[in-house]
Order: sequence, then C-alpha cells, then structure tokens
Amino acid sequence: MDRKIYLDNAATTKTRPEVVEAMLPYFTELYGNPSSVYEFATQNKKAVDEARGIIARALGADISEIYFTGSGTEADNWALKAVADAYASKGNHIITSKIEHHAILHTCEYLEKHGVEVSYIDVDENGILKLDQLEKAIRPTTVLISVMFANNEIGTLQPIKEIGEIAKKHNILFHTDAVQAFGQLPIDVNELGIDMLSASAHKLNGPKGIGFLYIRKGVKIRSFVHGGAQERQRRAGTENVPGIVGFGKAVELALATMQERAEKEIKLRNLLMKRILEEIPFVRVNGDKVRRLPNNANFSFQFIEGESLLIMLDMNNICASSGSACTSGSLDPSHVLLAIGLPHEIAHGSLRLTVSDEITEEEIHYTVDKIKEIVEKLRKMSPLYEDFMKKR
Amino acid sequence: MDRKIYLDNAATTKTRPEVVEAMLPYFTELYGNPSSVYEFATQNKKAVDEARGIIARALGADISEIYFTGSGTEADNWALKAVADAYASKGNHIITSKIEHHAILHTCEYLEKHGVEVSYIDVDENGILKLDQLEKAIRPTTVLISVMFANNEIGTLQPIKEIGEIAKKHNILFHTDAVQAFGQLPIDVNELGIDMLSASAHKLNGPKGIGFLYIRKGVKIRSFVHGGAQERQRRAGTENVPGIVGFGKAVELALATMQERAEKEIKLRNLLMKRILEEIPFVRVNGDKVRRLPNNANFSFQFIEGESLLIMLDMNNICASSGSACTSGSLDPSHVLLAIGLPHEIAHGSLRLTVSDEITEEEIHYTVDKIKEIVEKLRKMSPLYEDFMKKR
Amino acid sequence: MYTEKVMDHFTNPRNVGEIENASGVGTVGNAKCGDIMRIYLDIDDSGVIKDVKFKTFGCGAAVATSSMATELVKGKTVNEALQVTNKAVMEALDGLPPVKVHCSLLAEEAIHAALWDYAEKKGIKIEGLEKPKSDIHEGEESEEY
Amino acid sequence: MYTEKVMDHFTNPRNVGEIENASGVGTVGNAKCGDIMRIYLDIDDSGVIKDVKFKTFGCGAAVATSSMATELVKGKTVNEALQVTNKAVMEALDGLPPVKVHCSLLAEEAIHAALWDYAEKKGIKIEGLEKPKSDIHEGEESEEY
Ligand SMILES: Cc1ncc(COP(=O)(O)O)c(C=O)c1O
Ligand SMILES: Cc1ncc(COP(=O)(O)O)c(C=O)c1O
Repeated sequence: MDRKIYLDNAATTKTRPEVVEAMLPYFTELYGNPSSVYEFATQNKKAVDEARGIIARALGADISEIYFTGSGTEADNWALKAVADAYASKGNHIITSKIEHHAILHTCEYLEKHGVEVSYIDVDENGILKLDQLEKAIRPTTVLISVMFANNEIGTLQPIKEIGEIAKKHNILFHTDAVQAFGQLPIDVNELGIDMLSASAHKLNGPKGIGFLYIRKGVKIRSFVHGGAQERQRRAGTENVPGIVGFGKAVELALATMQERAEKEIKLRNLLMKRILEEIPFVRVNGDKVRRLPNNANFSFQFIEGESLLIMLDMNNICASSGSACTSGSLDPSHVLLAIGLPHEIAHGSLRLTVSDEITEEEIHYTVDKIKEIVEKLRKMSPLYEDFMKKR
Repeated sequence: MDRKIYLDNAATTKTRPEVVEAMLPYFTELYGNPSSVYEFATQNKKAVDEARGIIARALGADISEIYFTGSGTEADNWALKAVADAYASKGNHIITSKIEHHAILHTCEYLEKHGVEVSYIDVDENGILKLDQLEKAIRPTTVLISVMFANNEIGTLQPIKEIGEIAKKHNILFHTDAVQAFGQLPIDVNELGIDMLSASAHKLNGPKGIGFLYIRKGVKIRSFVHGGAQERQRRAGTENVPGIVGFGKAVELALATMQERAEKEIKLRNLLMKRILEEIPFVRVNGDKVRRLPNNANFSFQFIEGESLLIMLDMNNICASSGSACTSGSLDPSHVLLAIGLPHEIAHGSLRLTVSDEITEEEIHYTVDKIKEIVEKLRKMSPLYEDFMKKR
Repeated sequence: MYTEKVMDHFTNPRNVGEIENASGVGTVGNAKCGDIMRIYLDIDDSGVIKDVKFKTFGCGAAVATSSMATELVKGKTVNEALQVTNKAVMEALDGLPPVKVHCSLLAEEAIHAALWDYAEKKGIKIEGLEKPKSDIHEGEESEEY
Repeated sequence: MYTEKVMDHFTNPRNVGEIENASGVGTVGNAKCGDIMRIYLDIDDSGVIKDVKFKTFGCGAAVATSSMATELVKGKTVNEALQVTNKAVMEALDGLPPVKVHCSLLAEEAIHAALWDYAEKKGIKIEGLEKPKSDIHEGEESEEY
C-alpha cells in the first residue's frame, strides 16, 4: 500500500476541506476582534454565534448554553473545578468512573489535593459503569457525577440516560465528557438529563485547539480562565474565530452525515473484528460488542507487546494506537484495560483501530493481513509464547 | 475611501497570508496527533518543536522553557495561579500594576478571594510604574511581581529591566504580560531578568486561539489545565498543531521585519499625532511620548464620548477603539485612563488608533480629516461643550 | 449592534441645538457615567410643545434616544409628553441592545426634567410629574486639558 | 523516535531464537511492566561465547537492545561479556529516547542472568558477577483469553 491507512480516528481526525474552506476568510479577511464596535468585527461576532447556534441545535440546547474553550481538556477541567467551587457550600464529593480520560482523572486528582473527595466507580468486563455502585456512592455531599459518554480506548458507550436519571433523582449535577461521542451519535441533553457536556472539534473532522462546554441554564458556574468579557463573561480570551467557525462547520457536516457514516464505519469495523477473531489465535476484543462507538475496534493479542506491533504497522503505512505503557513511557498499561479486568501482560498487547468513512474494505483486508504477519513474527520472538506453547 | 482602514491592531491583527500558508498542510494532510507513535504524527511533533524553537530563540530562552496555551489570557491565568499555588509555603503576596489587562486584574481578584494578597502599584501620568512604590510594597511574603511589558491602551512601555533587577534583588519571581510587546520590540528574558512571560499569536499577525507562557527553568510550576502528557506534562490537551505552526511562522516574520516595521509605524503614528494635536483643540495624548509601542496613539477629545466617535469613524470605514465605558456596557471608563489621572468625562472621550505597516500616509490623512469633522459634529451636539464655551 | 432606526437617528439626529429663552430646560445624566442629555422645550400658552431641541454627550444610543424622544414629544401637549415613556422611545427605535436600555431611561428623564423646569418657571404643578432625580446643574465642572 | 540503528535491529533482529541445552539461560523483566528478555548462551570449554540467542516480549527498544546485546557478546569470553554495559549497548544503537533507557539496562541484566545460570550449572564463580535481581522464572503464569 502506498497510501497511508489512518486507523487512529479516536486520537484525532483529518480536518475536512470544507471546514478549512469555511475557516479561511477569518484569517486574512474577516480578522477583526469580535469584541470591537465596528461593523467589520460584528461580522465575526455573527459568525461565532452562528457556529454556537449549530452546536446548540445539535444538542437540543439553547445558544446561550454553549461556551467555547481551547480544547476538550479545558472543558473537562472547567466543568469539574467550577462545580467543586460553586457548590462547595453544598458538599465536596464528586463521583466519576475508573475509565475516564486523563482530562477528568487528573483534574480529580488535583481536586483531591484541594479537599474534594472523589469516588471512582467500577465498570464491568465490557467497560460499562456499575449503576448500582454509582447509586450507592451517592452521599448528601455529592455535588457532581461525571461519566464519559463513550470511552476513547475501548469505545464502550455508557448508560447516560440512566445516569442522568439517577443524578436527577438525587438532585446532583451530571457532567459528561462527550469528546468521543459528539458528532458520532445523536445526543439530546434534555432527553438524557445532561447538565454539562464537553466536546472537542478535532475529534469530528474539525480543527485542533477548539472545544466547548455546554452548561445548562441555572447551573451555578465559576470562570476558569479570568480576564475579558468574552463568552458571556465566563471564558476570557479573544475568541478563536476561525476555530469556532470551523467547529460549527464540522458539526454541521457531522450531523448531516451521521447515519450514513455510522453504517459504513460499523461495516468496516465488523469486517475487521470478524477476520481478526477468526484468523488469529489468542486474541480478545475489548469493550462491549454492541454498545460501542461505530468506528472503534480494540484487541488484545496475547504474548506480544503493543508498541512493537504499532511500529511494525507503521512500517506498513498503517497508523494505529495501543494501550501499551511503552508508548507513554510509564510502566503501567492503560488504566481502562486494567479496569475491565485485563491482566497487565494482556493489556500490554492491545491495539486500537478506529476507522473513518474514508477507509475502504480493501484497506481493512490489507491491514488484517499485516496484523497477522506481524503478530506471528512477534510471537516467534516472544518468551511468553515460547513458555505457553511448551506447556501445552 | 472604499478600502477599510484598520487602525485597531492592538485589538487583533490580520493573519499574514504566509502564516496561513504555513498552517494549511496541518489541517488536511499532516493532521496526526503529535502524541502518536507512528511516523505520520512525528512529523507534526517536529513542526511543533520547530515553532517552539523559533519562539525560544526570539526570547533568548531555551526550547524547553516555552509552553503553548490557548491564548494570552490563559498564559496570564496560568502564571499567576501557578505561582500562587507552588510558592504558597513561601508567601501569599503578589504585586502588580493598576494598568494591567483584565487577564491579570481579574485573575488577581480571583486569587484575592482565595487568600492571596495583591498590591496594585500606581503609575505616573504617562502610565509608567512607580518603581519606588513597587520596592516599598515588597514584603517577606511576596512571591511574584507581575507587570506588563507594554500597555494595550496607551502603549506605554514599562521599565522592565529595572523591575527585573528589583525582583532579583529581593529573590522574587518576575512575570510580564508581553502580549502587546512580543513581536514588536526586541525582548531578551535573560538581559531583562524575566522569569515568566505571556504572549498571544493574534497580536503579531498570527492566528487567534494560540498563546504561550515562557517559564524559566527552575521556576516551580503547577499545571493549570490537567489531563494528558502534552507540553512536558504541564499543559494538557491535544496540541493545536496548525495554530502552533502559524505562531512560529508569525514570530519568524515579525522578527525579520521588526526594525523596518517599527520605523514605518512610528512615522505614521507621529504624523497622526502631529496633525491631530495641531488641528483639533481640546485634545490630549495619553501615554508616554517616547517610551511607547511604535504603533500606538491614544487621544482624549474633550466634551465628546468615545463610542459615538467610533461609530462615526466606522461609517467612514475606519476601525478604531476607545476606552469608553459605553463599548463594554459598564459605566466606568477604562481603568488605565483613570489610573493615569484622567477625570471620568475626559476618559470617556478617548480614542485608540493602532497602525500597522500596511497603512499608508494617505489613509492617515483621510483619518485625521474625518476625526476633525466628527469631533466638530459631536461637540456641536454636546451640552458639555456648550457649557464650556458659554463660560469662556 | 444597533438597529437601522437607531443608526439613522444617531447619524442624522433630529432637533439638535438650543432654544434661547426656552420654556423649560432639563439636563440629566452625569459626565462620570458618560451620558449627559439636555432638552430644551418651547411650550405655547395652550400647553403645546411647539419646538424642542437637545444636546447630548454620550454613546450612539444616547444620541438616538434623545433624537427620538424629541420627535415623540414635538407638537404634543405637556400631558401627552408626560406619557412618552422610555419603552415608547425604544419601540420607536426598533429596540436597543440590553446594555443600552439605560439611555432610553435617561431620555425619558430628560423630558421630565425639562417639563419640571417649565412648571417651576410657570409656578404650576403638572399632575403626575415628580422632581427628576438625576438632574445635574449646568455649572458642573469639566476640566480642560 | 528511534535511531536508524534501533529500527534496523528492531525490524531485523539478530540472533532471535532458542538454544537447546544452552550453557546458560537468563530471563529478566516482568510481564506486568511490559518487558521480558530471555538470553540463551552457548559457551565452549575455553569460556568463549560461541552462540547466543534471545527472545523478547517488549517494545521496539527492548527488541533492539536485546538484538544488539547478543551481537556485542557473541564471540567474546565470559569476562569480556561481563564488561558489556547498557551504555555500550545504547552507544552501539546510536542512543535511545530517555524513557527507553531501562530497556538497555534490562539487556545488560539478561546477559548477566544467563552468565549466572552458566556459572551455577558449572559450579563456578565468575568474578564481579552478582546474582541477578529481576530474574523471573520460566514457570510464571500468563493467562489465556
Ligand atoms: C474522552 C476524551 N476526553 C477528553 C479528551 C481531550 O480532548 P483534547 O485533547 O481535545 O483536549 C479526549 C481526547 O484526547 C478524549 O478522548
Ligand atoms: C496586554 C494584554 N494582555 C492580555 C491580553 C489577552 O490576550 P488574548 O485575548 O489573546 O487572550 C491582551 C489582548 O487582548 C492584551 O492586550
């Protein structure tokens, strides 16, 4: 294959050419600062509000409930830190899951150092939150439940509606990190009882460096970035106009193509899973079989280590990702894979492939062929495989 | 004039076409996530580090001392909050000036609510920090001095080197908000004794939505945005690769043209000031005559209100800005104009014109002609002018 | 930011000027806050506002509301003029941005202040008119630079 | 991320395999941490390493350092092999990223573990060789899925 096969769409996506097209005028022509009085800049203000409107409608939210940030991570930080601060008089307890993104987990760690108590709820072997454990963890001091919409590694979708109902029943705010789900699945914040929601443009073929936080009207909030009066005085800093416009365009396109894309991606993903499970021994699929993101496949290949696999795939022009510790320089493999009960050595051999609608069946076949070859090669090199085969 | 005359380059600038050109490949071609293992993404990592290198060299800093943020405001927030936290065991006192940008002042207010004490040092009638007052304000518990490099409204440059020396003498960290100065003036962090410095790309013909914080090696720091391991684990969130690349390119161009641009801008600015002072009565220039940004002119026209002036200029295709309260919806005019001793009614009539090297002399002449007309028209409408003339 | 009507009244304000020996003059607002409006009324013996002029120091909305307010009271009787509320001024301008609503209040107050001055000069009492609060006196200082 | 040399030794690792009835076998590392290296040595009566093979579970750097370490000790005497440090392995590979330095340490340890096994089997003592710490035993379980 000459062409690069990009199977890491959970890490980031290609910015669609139409999105770039939409952004371009706001660099060199309509470059004014939206806070300015003159007509030249009010055009930008309008463009920003148009993008805000597209996003609000995508969620069933009001336009005044969308606040742009510099990333999904910033939105996550803001949501947790603001609620901890604004509701401190009610309580100091937050509930989250064990498989959140680091944007949530490390923010929780930070909050724990500052007097907040955090309960980390377990997931089952498919990565689904244990709702009974969640409900038991609720205390009179609980101010927030934050559970991700879809997991970034294993693609598992959480029972968001049920969590929303539990939160509502106990009069607790509910935040969801929807960075992986927004634009891939329909989301209605009212139907699902979501009070706050984080998203990031570059995960849905929008530009990097722009995210948003949805904050339901009536939720008490604190600013995270202090300064000018932008974003209804909630998030200071000159608006990233091209980024916001690009985000709006990306959402518009994502909504228009959602169904069709999902169908195509599920087909490709299922082909991938079927062939790998049938043709490679000692492999397991991680994550829920049904309740998962359309584009996500996650495997553990026993006896081999993920980074080696990635590098060899890379040499064959295939871009993928792994929950291996080696890629991050830490010694522990992904907390998500450990949370679903994988032993360390299995977790180390995991591979995430996330397709897009630009991938062809032919590329999937090529990829599986290569994975087969590489897994075989690495197992031949593996002392764990040697031991295992000798013992049989 | 058919052409728009953009005289608000302190608010934001046009992204240079070369900058957009440099960014473009990172949207649709080299879109990988720099944290990934594969070759495709390591190209982006390299591009990010190249930009970081350009910026580091521009400041005489080390490449490992530059941390990208989502804006100048975020850099300001981060610097102040991180130092307050990391040095809490040393003390809880911060010194700043009365004429900082809101990104600093509102962050200080936030910190004050959280147990930090802040001294706000006065400036003289030209907007220059009172160094004796600064030195007297130092306490054993002072952990940080934060004074802006150049003021965004009146353009006054601060005695940064002297402040750096005072900070060093007392073993206090020195942060400077250089959002207005970086790219306009040569800055060497070692020569000037700067420990931390904030900047924002869109003020120097780079894109919006990207800034950086320089943090001298050895300064204890805390993360502000928690999550992934980006930016040496200091500032989480997928890197805004196109933004960073654009910032690098903008800095490269700004450095290469600095002298030439400054000369051209000073000439235009001085022409503007000369004609206005000579041809319009009851006007004053705000800010220091010599120690000011090359492109900044700031006037107060007595008896008239700034927003009216702005709108009428806008109708003549001239983009400008004002320290008028009306533009922000608050009742008080700019804290900067009040800090240099202007009475409210004079402050309300202020006008900031910030030129760029794309402005022509002809456009300056046209602008002055229009200002003359408009000021006359507004004064004819003004009860304050009526009273003043009757009393003469 | 502003409606077309506001922009029209700002750029071509009606009734700018002074009236010598006016029947009533009212000045409201405060230079500190950035808005001062002065209304001159010429009222005939039958209590009809024959002419009205204004001067305003303030933002676009302040000028436009002054202009519209003068248009709305011109030719009206004193009692009719008293019914011209800030809401009426805003509606006639097709609305104002929320942060500018105070300008329309100021316009209403300026009319009232001028009517109060008229009543005082005539030694009459106008039903429903209260002494304006925010009236500033002509002598208020503004420093020169 | 990796130098050309590392990539070469990762993609074309030298001396992969097993030696039946090896003079010494050493296995170090830990599946939990994601790195296991096993070295087989064939040592002749004069104490020269005639052949060496390895198997490695681990990242690219782990494979490359194993491969390079086997190359560096092949043909050497036991005492010479003992002098092959992790630094020598890294240098021979033109360097490793900082987070991967532990792989080169593991390679050094694996050689030492195999030499220790050889010494034990022969009932001799090798000057300067200490019992390897992180040796794991062959029987360690790895669950199947
Ligand atoms: C679930 C989830 N949350 C948060 C983030 C952070 O998003 P960003 O890197 O855009 O800040 C990511 C992606 O990196 C993610 O997958
Ligand atoms: C002096 C100064 N500091 C900080 C900022 C904030 O920069 P940004 O809006 O890019 O966050 C600005 C400009 O708005 C500024 O002029």
